[in-house]
Order: sequence, then structure tokens, then C-alpha cells
Amino acid sequence: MKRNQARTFALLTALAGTSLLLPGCGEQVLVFNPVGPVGMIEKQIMVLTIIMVSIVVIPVMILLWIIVARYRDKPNNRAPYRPEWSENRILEIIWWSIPIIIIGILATFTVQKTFALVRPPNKVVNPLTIQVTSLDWKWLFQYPGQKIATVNYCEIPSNRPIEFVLTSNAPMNSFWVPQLGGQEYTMPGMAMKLWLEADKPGVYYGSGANFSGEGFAHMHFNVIARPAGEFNHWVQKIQSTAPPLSLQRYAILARRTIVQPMSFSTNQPGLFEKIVSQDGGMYMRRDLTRGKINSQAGTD
Amino acid sequence: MTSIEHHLEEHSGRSNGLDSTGMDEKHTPWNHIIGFSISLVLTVLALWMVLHHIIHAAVLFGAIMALAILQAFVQLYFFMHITEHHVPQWPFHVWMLTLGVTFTILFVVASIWIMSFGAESY
Amino acid sequence: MAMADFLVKAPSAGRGPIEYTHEDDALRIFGFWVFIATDMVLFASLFATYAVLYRHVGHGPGPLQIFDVTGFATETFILLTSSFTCGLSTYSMHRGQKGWMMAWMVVTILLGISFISFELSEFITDVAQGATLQTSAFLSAFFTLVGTHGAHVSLGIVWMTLILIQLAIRDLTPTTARKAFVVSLYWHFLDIVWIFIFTIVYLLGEMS
Amino acid sequence: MLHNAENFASHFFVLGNPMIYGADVSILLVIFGIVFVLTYYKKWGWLWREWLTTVDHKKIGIMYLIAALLMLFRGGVDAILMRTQLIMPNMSFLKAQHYNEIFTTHGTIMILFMAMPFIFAMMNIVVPLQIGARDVAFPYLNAISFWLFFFAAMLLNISFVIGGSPDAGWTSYPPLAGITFDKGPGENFYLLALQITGIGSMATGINFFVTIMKMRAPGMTLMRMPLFTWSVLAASIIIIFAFPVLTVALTLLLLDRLAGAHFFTIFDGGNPMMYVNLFWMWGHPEVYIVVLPAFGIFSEVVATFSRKRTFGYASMVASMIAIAVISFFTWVHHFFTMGAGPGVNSFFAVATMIIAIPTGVKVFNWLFTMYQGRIKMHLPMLWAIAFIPNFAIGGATGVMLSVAPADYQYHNSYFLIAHFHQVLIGGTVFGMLAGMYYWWPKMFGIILNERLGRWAFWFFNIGFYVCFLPQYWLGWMGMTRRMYTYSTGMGWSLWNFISTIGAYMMGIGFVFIVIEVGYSILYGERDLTGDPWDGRTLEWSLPSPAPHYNFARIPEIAGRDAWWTIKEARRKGDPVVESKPFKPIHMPNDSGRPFVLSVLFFVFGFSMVFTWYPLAFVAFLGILISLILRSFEYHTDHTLSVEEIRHTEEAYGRV
Repeated sequence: MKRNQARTFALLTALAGTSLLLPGCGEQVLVFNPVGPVGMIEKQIMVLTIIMVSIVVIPVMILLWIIVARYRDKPNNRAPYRPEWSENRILEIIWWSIPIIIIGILATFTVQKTFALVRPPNKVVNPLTIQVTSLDWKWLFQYPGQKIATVNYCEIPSNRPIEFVLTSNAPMNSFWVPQLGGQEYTMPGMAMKLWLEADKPGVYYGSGANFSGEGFAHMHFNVIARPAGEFNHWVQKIQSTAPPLSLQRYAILARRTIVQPMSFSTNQPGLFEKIVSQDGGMYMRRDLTRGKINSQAGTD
Repeated sequence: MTSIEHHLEEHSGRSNGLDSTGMDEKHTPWNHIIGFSISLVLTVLALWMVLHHIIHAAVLFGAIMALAILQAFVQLYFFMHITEHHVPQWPFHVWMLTLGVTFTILFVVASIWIMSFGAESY
Repeated sequence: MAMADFLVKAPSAGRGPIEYTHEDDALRIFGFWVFIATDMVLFASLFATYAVLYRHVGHGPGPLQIFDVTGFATETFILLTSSFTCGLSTYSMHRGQKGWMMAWMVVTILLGISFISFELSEFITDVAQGATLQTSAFLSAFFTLVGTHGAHVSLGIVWMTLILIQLAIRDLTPTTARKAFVVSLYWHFLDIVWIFIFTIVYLLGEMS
Repeated sequence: MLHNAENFASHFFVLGNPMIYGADVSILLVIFGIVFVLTYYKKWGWLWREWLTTVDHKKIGIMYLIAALLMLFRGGVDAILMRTQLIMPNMSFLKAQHYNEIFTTHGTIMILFMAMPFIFAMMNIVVPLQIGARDVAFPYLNAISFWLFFFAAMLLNISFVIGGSPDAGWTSYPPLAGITFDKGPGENFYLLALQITGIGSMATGINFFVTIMKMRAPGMTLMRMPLFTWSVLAASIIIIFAFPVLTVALTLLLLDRLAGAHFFTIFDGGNPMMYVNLFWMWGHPEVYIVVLPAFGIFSEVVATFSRKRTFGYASMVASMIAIAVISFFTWVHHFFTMGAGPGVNSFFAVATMIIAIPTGVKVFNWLFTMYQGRIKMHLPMLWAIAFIPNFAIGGATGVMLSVAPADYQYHNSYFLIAHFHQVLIGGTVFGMLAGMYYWWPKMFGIILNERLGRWAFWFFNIGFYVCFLPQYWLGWMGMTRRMYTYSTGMGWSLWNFISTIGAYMMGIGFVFIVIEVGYSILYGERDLTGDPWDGRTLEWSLPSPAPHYNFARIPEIAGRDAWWTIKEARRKGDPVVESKPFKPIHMPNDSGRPFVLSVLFFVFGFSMVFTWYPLAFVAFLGILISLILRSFEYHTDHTLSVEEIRHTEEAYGRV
């Protein structure tokens, strides 16, 4: 009876281990199917971490299994019993030093990649700037270079770095497109920068990741990556067919509603900067001028 | 019996402790007078330095912070008798204060660093 | 192991001061030191908030417009002096001079009251000029930091008065001595906090 | 007039939701039930004298335990409701607003009103017994701590039926939690309840720090202290330095909400991120406050049931102190995605990883405590062994999260949810349950039923993996936390379904624990020896339950595992004679004031929630007056005569 329990226990542990270590297969496991350099870097470091922590976790599971099975208190257990044995310098040195080495390696990569991710993923191609505003409960994307705007979806050219400049005109949220790369908060009174890039054309799921109230669960959007030509074509189409984004329309957008995707043929010049700096916000030392310079550079 | 009881029992002959003077052997409280004088001097110095902008702002800030820290130690030493060994809490209260100071500096400095978004050049 | 043995060794021999006579009192004094450490971190958080927000003046006045050098210098000297008189009170207590002890406590309380009056009048002036808690992040942080210190001092005044009464009723006993000693620790600690308010809030404000 | 009254009632009472009407009715029924039972059996006086006014650490610990279990139930029901809503895509079981309230109260209650009192229960019951003390350093303050916690818990829970629950998440980030976006009283309930319980927790931290530092029995040096006591010491240090920050964060947010200040608003220069910064300065150390005592319990349980000395005692102590201090250097890992710059993120990422080193060392030390021992599979040991794989995975995912660039992908996703449930349930809850089973005989003199306990264990443990392992997967699939609904097409449905099944299994596990406790009270095996597990530390040298003065004679400690050493000596036929005569014992007087004071705090908090300032002022005056009255109270203890002690000891058969 007791033996059975130990076996079930071990089996369970092994199952738990393997299910965690299953390779990131399946297209729906988004973070393991990145389509751009940023997501790729993040995937690599995730895989590296999983391998490194396994160096500790797997031996722990095996040791636990062996020790519990061997040193159970049952009659006729001939395993040694040394109740006073409680010190062993060599063993302790081993398990102080192995984690230190592992953490050392991880720390090195972490610092390196943390600094890498704040730089444009691709220095050759001119970046495109998209200004993202999280509203209650929708996403507004403004293209300062193209002078268009979209709501709850955004189109990007593939193989070109995108500089997302993020703010919020509502409770803070977080801008996350898992297949392109990790998220960053959108915060009122601030404009944070997030570099992403898509290698392949496609439709990528994006969502607000930080809870922002009642409509939060509906704040998802698609990022549609197209080859440069098609993207330019799309821009022209929006410019010629969609209605303009007036201030009144923005005021309606800013209300607490859930809306379908929309497109606008113009963006309000300076609207984004106004959102950020309204009510005395914008106390970061990196001011918007850099964003402006970049957005001009990003003009086609 | 705890360590305090143990310690105090050695002196249980003393009923009210009125005769115990600890460190204050002399009749004039020189310790307090010295401490008070130093604190006055330090305060006036800091005030004077700031009102006359004697040095560059960054250095000035460093200087007045140094004076403030010095003055805190004056209070701790001359008035709060932090270095007194003959107390049951020795030295644990010094440890706690040291930890407190560490976390104080950490919280203030790190908050400024964290909240200066994007100040770093990259 | 040698270190550990050292840690629990009873304090070295020698006559302890009156406030340590009973174990309970000694424990309370220790507990109060630990409380001072927590209060220090409480003020640290307020200082951190002030440091982060003090440039965020919004549409309201900045430090230079509202700080008055004579005002805060006077407050500082009053509080420094009260810390000194409070120290003298403890000194008299250790010499068994209850009369002097109580007299110095009275002086300390009076100085504390005048400190609070100056601070209040400073606040009233600010508010009259339209610089209120609601005006800007800077002013919220300023009023909260300085106000929290002021609240501590006010509490200290009430507390010291209560102990003065107890001294009068119950004479100088190990218990009342412990109470007086604890409130004096509190008072000196508040003086240290004020030194940093003086430096970081007022002097830094004058520098900006 | 009538309209005004109606308007008031509709805001004051939460109307229009059948679930809340149900809660109203059940609350009333429970209150009537309690009042009836107490009156019928004439137990009001007993309740007041024995419990409400007690300053005995053991009784306070028991009250903490009961409160913690009740709150575990409340938080667990919240969890079951949430998982039911998420069992299938597009469910309409709960509305968005209701779901938001439920996950907010779930998190708040589980962390502050379940985990905290649970560890306080263990601390209170065990620490003085383990160090050979008669009580904690400040018994009266200890009672205040408990009652503040209790009434704060009531204040938060009452929001469900009066005024409306908080709905901005347990972290309550502004501006969402600010007055602009959240006008209702729910957030006020959150802020005031946490503030009140926070004061109590801070006092507990100071109390236990002083107790452990100054009230150990002679001969018990720091390096001879039981590891649970060490873990409580480490946790107390964290409490002392972390809780003031919470106090400030909550006060500032409250000032924003009630006094129109601009700390965290988005107007006039306020900066919401400063709240996030302050909150996690407390929030991260808080995680270690609740998990370190669990580590301590595992150390005790593993050593006792392996019948072996703890392996690497010095390492265990060093790692706990290291964790306590480093835990203050890591808080930014809760907001790597805030864009504070790569320098900040790198520093805090590396500091976070460093914590994994001492934690990993502890796991190996537990394993090697079992190695070459004789492992008895009693309930506490079962939970301790189950903890190890659990915590290995939880720790590993913690390291994965600490890698800042990877965290950009994990943050706010179900991966994070799975991680912290794995460490908080697998660490804290497993630890506290192990502790509850372990010390239950010491508390009540009854051993909990083994068979029912095993059913509870297997349901809870398997349910745990079934519930949370799929959530790692969901996180990788892009599902974010706090979504009240999701649509098909993302591939989330299956995993959510499995996860919900796991949650139900854990619920069944909890029901088994309740049945087990009830059954054991009625038919359980009595512990007459005082030492049912053949324990190693001093608490097992006392009868179960221990007399109110704990130790008739304060023991002299000659080494680590004090009680084991004495028993070994006896086994070798070297009788340790307790020849010292009894001495009179000073005991603190019971007092009703902590209870009254806390009621006043409750009234203060409640009236602040609804901004009834005159009432709040009256309550505040009441608080001041009761503090002043205490200051003038000089006869706060009494002496037990030698006769009384001898009489009690004879009743235990110990003379």
C-alpha cells in the first residue's frame, strides 16, 4: 500500500517534470513561435533558462525519488541509518557552487540581452514609428509618418524595425504582441519605446496585458505584417478611403466603450504628444523630440 | 530565566537605581552640551553654505547631505547613547538601525533611479 | 560558534541605568528601538516619494516660492534645542533628580509646541497663497512628508505630557523612568528626521 | 426624502445580484446561528473571558488559525467561482465587474488575510514553546495585533455585501484604483482594511524579533535555535522593514482618493508608477515573509520524520538571512516592463537570480536531511515531501521569470499566475498545512485523522498540478491574467477546462480537511504523551496542550535539538533530574482593551470608507483614549504561586 503511494508519487513528479520540459511545439504556443528578431532573442534566452534550471530541477526530482524510496521507515530496511550525520563540507560546496555558476551564466546573458533589446533590432533598414495609445477599452495606433490612424488593429511592413511609442489615456495597460516580442506598459503621462520587427508576413495576435477595468478582456487586436509594397498600398488605400480622425471623433473614442477595428485617413498632428503631456505629465528626461526625429526619419 | 533576568539579578540588591549614574559621572552634562553645540554649528554651516551658494550645486548637495548624516550621528551618539554597551539590547538595536539605514538609502536612491525613466543613454 | 556565544552573552557587568531595572522594561526599550527602525523606513518611503515628485510642480508654485528661510531656520533651531533639553531631562533622571527631570521635560514640551505652531503657521500661509495638498504632486509630497513629521511631534507632545503626569503621580520608579526614556528616544529620533527634512526639503528647495 | 433613502440604500447595500443576496442571507444565518448557540449554551462569558480578552500566545495562535482557515475558505470559493467562469470560452456565469471584484478579493484575502494569519498562527503557537519562553515579549500588543487583523479582515469581507468589493486587482494600481476611474467605496475598503491589518503585522514583527532575540532559555545561543524559530526571526526582520512601506503606499493612495492629493493621479504631476514602485518595495519582501516560515516548518518536519539531525544547519541559517536581506533588492522584477531602462532591469534581474542560490541550497539540505534517515510518512511529512518537487518547479519558473528579456513575454500572463501559485500554494500553503498537522496535537491534544488527511492530501496535491501546470502552457499561448472571458480559436479552451477540473479537485481536498478536523475532534486519537512524533525541539517536552505558563521550570539548553538531546540522554540511562524547585511566575493580565481598541479601528475604517468624517473622528478619539488609559495602567501582570504551579503540573502528571 505504502509502496504504491510512493510509486504514484514518483510517477506524478516525473509527469510534472516532463510536461514542463516539452519542447515549445504547436503553433498556438505563441511565445515559442516568434516571427521576428526580438521574439527570437527572447525565445532563445527562455530556452537557455529552461535548460539551465533543469540542471538543478531534474537531479532534485531524481534524488527525492531515490531517497524517499530507499530510506522509508519500514521493517527490514537495510539502508544505512546515521541520525547524527549532519555536516559534509564537500557536498555543501558542491551545491553552493553549482547554482552560483548557473546564475552567473544566466546573469551574463540577461544583462547582455536586456541592453540589446532597447536598441533597434535592425540598424540597416529605416525604422517605422507607430504611436500607440491605450484607451478604455481599445487601442489607437497613429502613424505619424503616414498620417493615418487605426483602432484595434495595426498593419506593419515586414522586415522593417518598428518603433512603437506607447502611452495611455486611461488606466495603464501593457502592449503585447507575443509572436513579435515581449510587452511594455502603456502609461498616462509617459511615452515608452518598444522595438519590434516581423520577419514574415502574417496576422499576429496582440493584447492588452495589464488589467485596466471592465472591458479589459476585450482589448485584443491583430498586427498584420505585409511585404513593404503591400503595406504602402494599404497606407494609400486608407489615406484615400477612410474617414479623417477629428478631435471630436477622438473624444468619442476615448469614452469607455468596446469598438470594432476602425481606420482613419488622417491622424491629428500633435495629438499623441498632447495626450502624453496633458495635465502636467511627461516628467521623463527623454522627451518627445527624439520620438519626433525618429518619426520623421521613418517617413517614406 | 532569560539573559536579561540573569543580568539584572546580579544587581538585584539595588531597589530603585537612583544611585546609578551610568556614564554621567560628572555634574555638568558636558556630553549633551558638546552634542548640542556641534549640532548648532553643523546646521548653521549647512544653512550658510546654501544661502551663499559657495560651491557648485552638485558638490553643495553632497556637502549638505554629509553634514546632515554627521548631525544624525551626533544625535545618536550624544543624546541617544547608541554606543552604550551596558544595555540589554546591545548590539541588536545597532544592527537594526544599520539595516534600517541601508534600506533607507536603498529605497530613496533606487526609487530615484527607477523613476527616472529612460534617463540612461542607449 | 564563538560568535554565536558572544551574541547571547548577558550585557557586561556594571550597574545598569534605572530604566533597565525590570526585564519587562528592558524588553520595551529594545522593542522601541526596533520601532524606531520601522519608523525610519516609513520616513524613507516618504522621502523617496518626495525625491521622485519634487520637480512635479504642475501648475502650482515650486519650492522657492513657498519656502521661507527664517521660518524653517527657526523651526530647526527650536527642534534642535528641544532635543538638547530632552537629553538634559534624561540626564537628570539618571542622577535621580526628579524635579530637574520634569522641568526639562516641560521645557521640551513648550519648545515642541512652539515648533508645531511655527509649522502650522507656515502651512497656513502656504494654503492662503493657494499652495495646498491638492495643487500639485510636489505639494502633496511636501505636505505629507513634513506633515507626517509634524504629526509625530504632536503625538510626542501629548505622550510626554502624559508621562509628566504619571511622574507627578507615581514618582520616579523604574517603570516611569522607562516610559520617560522611551519618549526621549522618540524625541531625538524625530530630531534626526527633521535634520533630513531640513536638508532634503528646505535646503535643496533653496538650491533649486 | 424617500428617494434619498433609496439612493443611499442602493449604494450602501449591494443590490441586484442574486449571489450577493445569497451571501446576505447566509451571513445573517451564520450570525444568528452563532448568537443562538452562544446564548443557548450560556457561553458568552466563556467566550469573553477565555478568548476575546486573552493575551496567551497559544490561544491567540489558535484564533489566527481559525481565522486563516475561514479566509482560506472564502478565498477558495472566489477561486472556484473564477475557474468556473473560465471553464469554457464565452461563459456568462459571471459578469466582468463581478469577476474583477472576485479576483481582487481572492488575491487580497489569500495574501493578507490567509497567508499572513496562517504564519502568525504558527509563529504564535510555536515560537515561545520552542525557545523556552513563557510568552512573547509583548503579550498585550500581541492581542492587539490579532484583533486588528481580525477586524481588518471583517472590514474587507463586509465590502462584499455593503458598498461593493474592490475591483482593481489585489495590487490596486492607480490610476485604475484612483478616484477618477473608481468612484465606489470598494477601493476604500481595500486601502483601510490593509492599513489596519498592516499596523497589526508590523507590531507582530517587532514582537517576535524582540521575543526571539531576548527571551530564549539560558544556553540557547542563536546557533542552537530551532530552524523554525530562525525562519520566524528572518521573517520578522522582513516585516519590520517592509510593512512601513506598505503603510505609506496605502496612505498616499488614500490621500489621493479622499483628500484630492496628486501622488498617483494622472493630473498635476502625479505619477502612478511611484505607487507601483512603493507597492512592490513591500510586495516582494512580503512573498518571503510568507514563505520563510514555511521553510522553517519543512526543516522541522523533515528532521523529525526522518529521525535525523538537520543537514547543513549553518547553511540553512545563512541562506535564510541572505534571502531576508536580498529580498529587499529585487522588487523591480514585478515591473520590468515599465521601461525603467536596461540598467535598472539588469540590476534587479541579477539580484533576483541571486536569491535562487540560497533557496536551491535549502532544497538540497532538506534532501540530505532525509538521506540516511528513517522516513516516517505521517501527514506533515507527506506535505513536506510534496513540497519539494513543487518548489523545485516553482523556483525554476521563478528563475525563468527573473530573466528580464524573457519576462517581457511572461509578464502578466498565465505563466506568471502559475508560477506564483506554485510557490505560494506549494510553499506557503503546503508548509502551513504541514505545520498545522504537525502542531495540531500540541494545540489541541488531538492527532488529526490520518486516513482522511491522506484523501485531502492526494486530492489537493494532484488537483494542484492539474490546475496550475496547464496555466504555464496558457501563458506561453498568450493568455493574460485577469481576463473574465476568452474566445475560441486561440487554443486555450482545453487547457482552461483541465485547469478548472484541478481547481475543483483542490476544493474537494479542502472539504476533506474540514471533515477530517470535525471527525478528529469527535473521535480523534488523544495525545497523552505530549510528544506524539518523537520530536526534537522543546515544544515536545511539554504536555499537550501546554499549560498557560508553558514551562513550569525554564529549561537549560545544552545543544541543538534540545529535547532530542534530553531524550537521548534518558535512553542511555542518564536521567536528567529536574530538581530545581518551582518559582513563582509572572504572567500578563488578560485585557478586553485590545478587542475594544480594534472595534474602534473597525468603526474608524468603516466610517472612512464612506467618508463619514464625524464618526471617524469619534472613533479616532476613542482609539486615543484607550491608548491613554493603557498608559495609566500599572498593574498589568499577576503572579502564579508555587502552589498553583504544582497543582497544575500534578494534574498533568508531571511532578
